[in-house]
Amino acid sequence: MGQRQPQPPYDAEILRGHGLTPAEYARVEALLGRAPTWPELGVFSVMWSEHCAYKSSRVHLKRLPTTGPQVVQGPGENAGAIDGGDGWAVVFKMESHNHPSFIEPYQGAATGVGGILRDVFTMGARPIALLNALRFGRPEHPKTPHLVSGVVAGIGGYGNCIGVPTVGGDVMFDASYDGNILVNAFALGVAPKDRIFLGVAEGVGNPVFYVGSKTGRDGIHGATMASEEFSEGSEEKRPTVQVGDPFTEKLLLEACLDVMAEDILVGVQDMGAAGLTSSSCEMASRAGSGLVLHLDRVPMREQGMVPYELLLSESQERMLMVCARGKEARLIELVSRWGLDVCQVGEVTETGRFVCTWDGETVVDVPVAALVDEAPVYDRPQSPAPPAACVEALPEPSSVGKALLDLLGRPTIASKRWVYEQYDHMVRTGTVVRPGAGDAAVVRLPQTRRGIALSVDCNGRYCKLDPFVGGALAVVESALNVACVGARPQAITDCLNFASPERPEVMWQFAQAIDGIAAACRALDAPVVSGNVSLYNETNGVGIHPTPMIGMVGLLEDASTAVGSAWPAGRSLVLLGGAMPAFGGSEYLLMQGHALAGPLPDLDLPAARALIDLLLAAHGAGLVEAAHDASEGGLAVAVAEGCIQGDVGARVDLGATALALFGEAIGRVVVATGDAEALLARAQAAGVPARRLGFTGGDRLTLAGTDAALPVQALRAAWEGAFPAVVEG
Amino acid sequence: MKGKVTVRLKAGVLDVEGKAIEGALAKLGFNGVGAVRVGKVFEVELAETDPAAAKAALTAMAKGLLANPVMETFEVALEPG
Amino acid sequence: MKGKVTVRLKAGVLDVEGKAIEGALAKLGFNGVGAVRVGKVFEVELAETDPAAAKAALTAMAKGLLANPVMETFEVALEPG
Amino acid sequence: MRVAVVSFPGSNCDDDCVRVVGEVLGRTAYKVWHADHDLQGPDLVILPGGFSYGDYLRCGAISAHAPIMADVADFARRGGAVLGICNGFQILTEAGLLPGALHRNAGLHFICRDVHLRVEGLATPFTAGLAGRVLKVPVAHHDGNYHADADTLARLEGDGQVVLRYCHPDGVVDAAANPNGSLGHIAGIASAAGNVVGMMPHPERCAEPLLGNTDGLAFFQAALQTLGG
Ligand SMILES: Nc1ncnc2c1ncn2[C@@H]1O[C@H](COP(=O)(O)OP(=O)(O)O)[C@@H](O)[C@H]1O
Ligand SMILES: [Mg+2]
Repeated sequence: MGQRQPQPPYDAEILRGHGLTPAEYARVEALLGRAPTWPELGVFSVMWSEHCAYKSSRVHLKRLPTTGPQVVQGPGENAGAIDGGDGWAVVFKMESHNHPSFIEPYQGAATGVGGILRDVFTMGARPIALLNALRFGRPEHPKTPHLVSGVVAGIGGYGNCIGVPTVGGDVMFDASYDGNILVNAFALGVAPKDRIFLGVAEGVGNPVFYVGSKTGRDGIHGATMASEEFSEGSEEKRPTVQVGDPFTEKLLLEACLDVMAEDILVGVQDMGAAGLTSSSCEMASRAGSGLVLHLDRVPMREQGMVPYELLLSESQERMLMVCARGKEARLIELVSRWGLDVCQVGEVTETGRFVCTWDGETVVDVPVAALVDEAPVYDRPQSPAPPAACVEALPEPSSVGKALLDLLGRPTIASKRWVYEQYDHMVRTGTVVRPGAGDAAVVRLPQTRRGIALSVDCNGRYCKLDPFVGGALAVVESALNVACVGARPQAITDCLNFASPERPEVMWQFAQAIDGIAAACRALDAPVVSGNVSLYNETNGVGIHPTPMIGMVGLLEDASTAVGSAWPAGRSLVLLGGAMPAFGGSEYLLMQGHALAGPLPDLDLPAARALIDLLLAAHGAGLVEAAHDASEGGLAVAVAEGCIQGDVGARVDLGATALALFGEAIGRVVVATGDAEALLARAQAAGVPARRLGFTGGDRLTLAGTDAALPVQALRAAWEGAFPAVVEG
Repeated sequence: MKGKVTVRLKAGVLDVEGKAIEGALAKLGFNGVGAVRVGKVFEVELAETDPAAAKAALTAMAKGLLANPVMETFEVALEPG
Repeated sequence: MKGKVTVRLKAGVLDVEGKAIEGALAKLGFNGVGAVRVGKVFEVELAETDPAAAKAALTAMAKGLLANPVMETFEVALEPG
Repeated sequence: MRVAVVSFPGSNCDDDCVRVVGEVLGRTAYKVWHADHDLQGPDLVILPGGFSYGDYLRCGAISAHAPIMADVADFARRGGAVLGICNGFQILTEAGLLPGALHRNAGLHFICRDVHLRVEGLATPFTAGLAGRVLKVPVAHHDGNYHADADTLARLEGDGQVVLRYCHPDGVVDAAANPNGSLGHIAGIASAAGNVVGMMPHPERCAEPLLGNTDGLAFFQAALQTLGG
């Protein structure tokens, strides 16, 4: 091959560089009966990485509920799918791009969006909505403004250009993310239910095609990088950054959908992390087949590339397609119309082996099963984290009005307008509830009257205090958000962001969070259809709060009935749900300068279920004109946000203590209604605690029993001003 | 004094814009055009009159703001005159 | 042969990016920075070997595509070597 | 009315325009491929929004050279009605079918939000009968900052070619209502003859009750009236 490359035996340094332990490497040799070639070592390294093999998480993920009548495609494929009605499948998934975004915020976030979109259109679905969940360090951390601007610009840059609306998301700030930000991107698409495409390499002799951008040296070892914790040096190491090209992805999207409209493909998979290697191995594994790739045929961007690089490159905007024999010419014709590279790089074989050749010489010859089924699985040791300290009481604020304004100005609570106005959230003319307008976004299901509601949520502080309760509350909150707009929660995708699984405490958090999520999903009949795990989110031994992000999807029969969270004037405000607020993990606690402490808000899953059912029944009866769940900042903040959005005042009695006003609980919704009596009667019949809070009207928010009588304008100034101040100083 | 900072993408980094321009030039009938790479020039007016100090300032600006060290390289120069 | 087309905003056109950079440089503590103007450089590989013809081709590319005469001026040069 | 909507590589709003004309207004709308030379006898040509060629180089610069643009120019020269929306407006200026240029927003960010527009100037196929109206329409762009040299600007103003300006809900035009810093708070202009119009805001995004706003329909209805049902 003309290029010098390392030969076996490989030294410890090389193996470490490939993320393989001595025991794992011994297993590779045992499976092969020989030492791996250099490209084979690369292939094992990525296929056995945490990112591809889920080696620390797999034993736990099994405990998540994944079935239900609504599920069309559960976990295991490129994305999950549920039945959207009227012959449609709704396809969605969420994925992390945390480490790349910390190194290069614009490109890291952009390629995160590109990757999750490919997961969705690989299934034959046209993407119609994007969400993003972001976690940054302290607002005053010197890196935060740069990271926020770069990530937001990158998400917008990609989604806007490809023409998929970014309709919602979530942003929180916490010191635990100072050295490890989280960038989780969610994409949702729709496909005819009977035309979903899977990543299978079936049919011996079928040609394998490479479609899309040329391969360069981008992000080589990205997948192993994503599985390693940061150390002091890694900012300097700076691996070649993957650059996103949304324009090419738009062409790829249209070309794929053109191809998928005809009977040409047997299977298809995007080249995501670990590129050509993982896409081909996973497709062969699912079909129980083998695959031969002629690497010298891969379209290359740079000169002098070698098999190792071609196999590991993470160049973006590429797809691998298995074509039905006889349809090759049509495939080439359809793709070429979009000006993209398309070429046959291999065939499906019956050998069960992954074989790569280079100028006729075999450079990789490995059983697919060794790469996929034999990948290590660890049930890593766990040890419970010590229980968090609890605050007995916090001082009452000297002025409730001032405390409320201060809370509204906390970047985690403040308006995210600065973010979502940089995202095109209206392209495709399907956005019924825009970001900032409701508790969940609503987009229409094309060609029907139906609507799809979406929300992403997770409070890492709650998860840090108790990962079981925190995980369950994330599911409950996302379900409540979806129910607030009037949609029935259907299913979730998750993105499980944790620190190093090699620390028993983290592993315990992970296992607990899974159990909490599973319990909530069961209680709410919302199974998990897809997801992603991101481990090793820690720097120099300091980990992030456990952050199992939940993306909930719900459905409305009639999208035009969706309601927002802006209070109309002259209505009653009614509180539904009796969850008991607490100071633990609350924004109020931290605002007092207190360290993170318990006790956590209540978790009562049957009560959450009853609340959701009540909300939907009341919505169906026309009793809900606007609804907003109380989350960060508590009840007073929830009422104030509805006032700001509706540009109307209110006079309410929320109680006069800091706990009643600012304590947090997940499981409380404020509803604006024209018929409070009827709503209260329904609540009583359903066994859901409810009470009248007051009325909307005028131009100030008055909290009975306190000094707070604040002009809505003042509330707005505090709430709208905080986020730009973080980023723009 | 007037200085100039030229910022270019590092060699291995995909130049998406350059690629699109290559395609457009070919379609417009320009033959024999190979790779196109796009960079930026920042022309900065400086109060500084000492050339060495001016160059040092430009380098600091490039490192601190104008270039992204993860993906880009830069070059500083002083304008004659 | 390698050519270079440098494109700049015309003098009267407000350079919004340049203005933002001025502000950012000041915030970073760079004193004595006057106006900042941002331009683009296109580095083009050419099969052409005759310098005059290469310059003519670059000029045609600039006029036809790379620069917008409403807002921009351009300059062409050949890279030494 | 037959409406041709041109699809360039990277056009994102072509389907949205087809939908308004076809499904909301019940007229004929069809897409035309940038590389073809056939407009198929339209009464109206729309250059839609999006990121043709990724907005690389300059927005609209590469598309302005697409084969179909020769046909669009021809159609316009013969008096045909042409509407460029957002990226379509950028393409029209790059192709020289409208004067001036659109550059980076003064705030340097992409901006997606509702704005208000005051309709004025000469009667174009898209604004006839709307003069004096204030309409709420969303913008979604990174480069909507209109620029022209002083002479061109004076001519545009003098001849009534400025047809849309950013304003407050009450119609007052000032810098606070201008989302992108464009000269004269210009949101849309027309050719001297009035048949070619470019606008940054997206009327096709607010033409259905489900989307909470139908102000954008006014432009399409004006076209229906002027171009004969
Ligand atoms: N990263 C983001 N991208 C897009 N929209 C966002 C993002 N973060 C927040 N939003 C939107 O801002 C609004 C308020 O968000 P948030 O403060 O999380 O609401 P709540 O606390 O009521 O759940 C929602 O509509 C949400 O979708
Ligand atoms: Mg929230």
